Amino acid sequence: MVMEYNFILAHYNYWAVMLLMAVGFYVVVSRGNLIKKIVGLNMFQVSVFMLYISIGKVTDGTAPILTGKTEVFSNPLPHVLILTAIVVGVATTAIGLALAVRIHESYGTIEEDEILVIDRTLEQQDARAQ
Amino acid sequence: MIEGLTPELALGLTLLLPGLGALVIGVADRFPNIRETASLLIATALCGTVVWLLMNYLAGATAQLRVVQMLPGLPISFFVEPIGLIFALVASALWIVITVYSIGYMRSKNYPHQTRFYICFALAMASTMGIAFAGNMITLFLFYEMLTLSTYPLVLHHETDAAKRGARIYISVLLTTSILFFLPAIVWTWWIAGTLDFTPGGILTGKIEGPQAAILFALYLFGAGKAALMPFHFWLPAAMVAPTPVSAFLHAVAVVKAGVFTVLKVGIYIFGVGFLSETHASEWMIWVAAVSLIIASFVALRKDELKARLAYSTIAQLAYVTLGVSLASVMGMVGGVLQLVAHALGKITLFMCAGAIYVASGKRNISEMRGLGRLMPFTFGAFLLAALSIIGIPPSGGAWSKWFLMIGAADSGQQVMIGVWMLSSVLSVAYLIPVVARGFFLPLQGEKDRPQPQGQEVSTISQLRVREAPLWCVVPACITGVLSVLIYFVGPAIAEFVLPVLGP
Amino acid sequence: MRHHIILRIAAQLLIPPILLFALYVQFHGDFGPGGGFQAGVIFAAGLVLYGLVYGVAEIHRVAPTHVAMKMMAIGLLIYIGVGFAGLGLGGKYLDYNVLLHDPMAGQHLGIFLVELGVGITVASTMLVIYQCFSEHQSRDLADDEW
Amino acid sequence: MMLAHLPVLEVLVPLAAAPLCALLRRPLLAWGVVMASTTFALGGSLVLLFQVLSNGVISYHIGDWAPPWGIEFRLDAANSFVLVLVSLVGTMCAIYGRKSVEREISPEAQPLFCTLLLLCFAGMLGVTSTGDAFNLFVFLEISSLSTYVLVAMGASRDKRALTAAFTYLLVGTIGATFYVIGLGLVYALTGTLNMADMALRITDIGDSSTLRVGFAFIIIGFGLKLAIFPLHQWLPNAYTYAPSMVSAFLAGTATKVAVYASLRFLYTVFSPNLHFDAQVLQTLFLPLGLAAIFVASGVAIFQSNIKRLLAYSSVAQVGYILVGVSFANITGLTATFLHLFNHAIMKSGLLLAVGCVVYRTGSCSISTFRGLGHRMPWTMAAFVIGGLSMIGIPATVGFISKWYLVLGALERGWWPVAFAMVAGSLLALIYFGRIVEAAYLQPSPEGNKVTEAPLSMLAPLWVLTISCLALGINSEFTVSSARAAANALFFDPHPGLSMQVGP
Repeated sequence: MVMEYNFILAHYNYWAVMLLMAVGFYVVVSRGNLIKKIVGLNMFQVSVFMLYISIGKVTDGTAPILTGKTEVFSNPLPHVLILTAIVVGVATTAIGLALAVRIHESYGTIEEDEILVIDRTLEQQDARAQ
Repeated sequence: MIEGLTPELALGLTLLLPGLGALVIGVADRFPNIRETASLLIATALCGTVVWLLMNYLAGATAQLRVVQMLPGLPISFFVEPIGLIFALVASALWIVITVYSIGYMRSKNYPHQTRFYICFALAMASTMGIAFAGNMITLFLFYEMLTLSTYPLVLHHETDAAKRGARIYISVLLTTSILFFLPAIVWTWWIAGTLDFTPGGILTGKIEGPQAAILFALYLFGAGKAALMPFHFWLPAAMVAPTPVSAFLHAVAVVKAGVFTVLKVGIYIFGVGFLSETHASEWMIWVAAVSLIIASFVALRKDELKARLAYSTIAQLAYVTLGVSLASVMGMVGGVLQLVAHALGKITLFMCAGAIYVASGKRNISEMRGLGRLMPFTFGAFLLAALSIIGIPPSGGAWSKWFLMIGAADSGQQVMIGVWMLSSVLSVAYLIPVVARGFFLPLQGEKDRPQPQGQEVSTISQLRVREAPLWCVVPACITGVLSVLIYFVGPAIAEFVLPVLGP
Repeated sequence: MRHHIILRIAAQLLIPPILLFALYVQFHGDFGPGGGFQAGVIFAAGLVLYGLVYGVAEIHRVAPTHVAMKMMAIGLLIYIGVGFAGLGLGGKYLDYNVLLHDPMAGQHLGIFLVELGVGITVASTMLVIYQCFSEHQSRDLADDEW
Repeated sequence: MMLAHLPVLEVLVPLAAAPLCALLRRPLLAWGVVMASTTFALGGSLVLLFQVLSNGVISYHIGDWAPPWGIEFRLDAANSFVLVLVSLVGTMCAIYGRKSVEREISPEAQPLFCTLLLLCFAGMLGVTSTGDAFNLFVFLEISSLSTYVLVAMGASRDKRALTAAFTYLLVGTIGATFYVIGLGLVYALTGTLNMADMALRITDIGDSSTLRVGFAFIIIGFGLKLAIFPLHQWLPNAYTYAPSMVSAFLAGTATKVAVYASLRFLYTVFSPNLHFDAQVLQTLFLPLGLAAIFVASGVAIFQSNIKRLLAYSSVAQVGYILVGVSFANITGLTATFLHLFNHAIMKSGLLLAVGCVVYRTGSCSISTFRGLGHRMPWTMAAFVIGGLSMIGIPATVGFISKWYLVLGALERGWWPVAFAMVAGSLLALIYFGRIVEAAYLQPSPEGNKVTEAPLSMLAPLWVLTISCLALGINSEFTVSSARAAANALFFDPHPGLSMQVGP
């Protein structure tokens, strides 16, 4: 029992990541508002950033600069990777928001169910044009 | 011999000439006379080339041609062998006849899109030549599909709703069977045998056995949907919407013959007669073919439209070939080859006659053809000759094929089949002869039905304005009609010719 | 925003240090934490703050979108150009050692230029994103809506 | 000098050309840059392929940092083949694009369109050439992000492009993020990002639950990107409403690159020797592939928008590719690579033909195809050939693919699968039959003055169509390259570290 408790505690970063990931994913799937979807997507992505950053941390580790005093180094690579991933995330968010704005302009709404109704009427118009 | 013409070159020419023809016809779109002269010239040249190849072959010079590697280890290749030569000869000779006939028919009917018609005809002929001289299964398959595609516009020619429906059935059945059964069969063969070259004695010996061989054989037979084995026969009646020259061409020369030719090739060069009879791989197909044969004959009996009746007759007659191959005996195969020749001549005549009757009188149904024979004696005479050949009464071409098939059946111990043939012969008498009999012996339609105006003697004949069909239509029919009888005298020679490749 | 004197003054005080800090992060990047990405974002944040406080029209005047878009491309071209320079001087792509006669100096120059390119691109991209979105606003917000 | 740096120039020239386009004002100049750089990429990829086929693996170390620390561009037969595919389709679409895009996008936006196109193109080339797993993610996102915008640019014709792009963005980002999660787990376990190095360490580690979870995330991530059957919902709309030229470009390349990437992971990083890897192939890819073939083809039959029809057909074709992968034998893998290539040629050709119709008529519903057989004979002839190829008629590339797929199924003894595949291709007969009948048999509407598409659009269309025929009649080049690609993945999971084994 104690073992399991320790196991759970020792992996707290993974639990946090999983929780965030699940929440973010759930928001993307369940919310009809496009902006909320993007927020969810961001949470989802951030959870992954956390995963990388947390596994890059080494207890008592320092920055990998050779000074001759320390022997334990944290791995800088995950942080660098995540820097790139953050940039990608920002770009994604920007495009997503831009699309949401354009959708709002042409559909007059950013609620998914209302957009679907409009799309369906458009499809029926197409079918009638045949 | 012609200077500079090697057998290889001639072999290439047989494939290129029709293609060239299509090109010339396309260019001469605006000039019907040039277009049709070109068609005729190309057809004649093609037939000449095939005859030249035949003479060379008889003199001992074979030819082989490898073009490109379609798949690694599987080139597109051609070679000259007896059965292919016979098929090519029949097809190219009949192409001349059918071209002459088409010119008469199409002009008298004044159909649109005649250029497209002749182009597709030439392309179909090129595909037929490719099938005839294919050196391996993949080449045959390639041209088999080309034939399907190039004849699709022909079936569709009228572009009416009925034509669309017919063409749709035509192409979907042929493509479906070929892709669903034929292609897997070929891949399977390639996988187990490592080759697809047509080899006398077959390539499968020792590579496959038992029920698997039977399944593979069935895949080939059903896959060659052009052979119209039941239950994949219904494209044939559906394709009847095409103009008569097309029907004649499809049913007698190119398409169905390509189907049964494929079946023959599979039986002889892929499985091999010996292998087939050892494994009994083809035994159950005998029954499929026999059932197909009998049912088709009965259906033919019930059809009133002449072309539909002929179509079902074709299904029955093609089943003869399938049956002959399935018997897995040398004589059965010989019978199949002879049937291919005899039926081609006979059926083309019957169709041309049907077309001639339609051109002259506008009648399609047999019940309306009473007495027409007396007005169109040549047409009905040719019809009678061809009918005799189809039925198999000596001395006509069909007699030999039936004879060899029966010997084949006896050889492989399938005496029941002899009974089947007798039954089917009786049936074919029943569905073919009444047409002629009505034509010659019953009074003209209208002689009795029409209330005669009192005190006036009006000739119903002049009323109907029925005369013999145009010369362009009748002469080809008469020629092939006579040929279908004369073929009787070369039957044994053909048998001699093909025997060497059938194995011991 | 004209009446929000506190905000305006605070912004006036804040913006120059923000921009300066961005430059520090940019050019100190190869010695300490920092680099083009961070510097670019900080620099853009300063400009965005300016735009927020002084209005959309003003930020367009100070940093026109079309210029910013050019800068995006130019920054990227600097980055790729450094890589090609390495190629041209006989090294591999993005090989800084060959940029100058001394490999150490080459490394410095290479990373400096690359980070500069990144910084320019990131800053101008963030700015363009802000400008594009703010353009879509139909009216300026009234004071009491803040 | 040039030749030694070709692996990286291949990606960098389009990548450098992209910002250059953004600086240009004139659409014509921008298109010139696009054409020049794609053509360069095509030539370069061919050179690379021949180099790889004759000399073996090429490895390029960026910044002269040796792998596994530095980023490595590693070209073996598998990815250089995919490079040829992507750059061929890209070049043809670029040549075609100038006229086509002129109609659909305003002149001011065209240089930016070119920028995005080149970014997308370079991203795909990068995904294909890189040997570094994280670099792959970056390139994947470069191409995906630009793809979302390219799709959204169809909004000038139809606003549904916006929602299509949005859905695509959500799905694509989730897919990419899944990949990053999986990669993070594998990285945590192996401590390396170089794929070849990763493969070695995974072999040492053997089975572990972290590895399994990472594997699952990676495969599902790519599954979203390549529109594996139940995850394909984003694809039809994205292809339908994107500008014609973008549809053609994406159909030929986007899913293909994702398939390549997942193959790289299935075979190189995780080798099928791992128990769970082989299991995925059979229990996941096979049924999903077959389901895709039948469901997507079935849906395609009922579409009246031709672009949407072709999009569903693409989903079905991905099904074929997955079935080929699931055979897990060398023939199946050869078939997969062949079909990647062949499908790219024919589907891009078909969509380019549809693009010609859209250019002239402004619509791509089946009713606008009425009578086009006589009005746009060249376009429709190319369309018919493409359709025949999709059905699998011999003398087209579709037949070659089908041949190897059936052969692969037979080698596994999977009879029903072989039949299911050929039966599935018959569904294509139905939906292409409908279009062909409309084009050739129905009269064109009254007063229809549609004429043939301009030459600059017909030329690339016919290049693809003729290669569809030529490579169908003589398949030596494609089959030998595909076989080399399959060998590279199948027998040589750790290229450069083990001896080359071949049949």
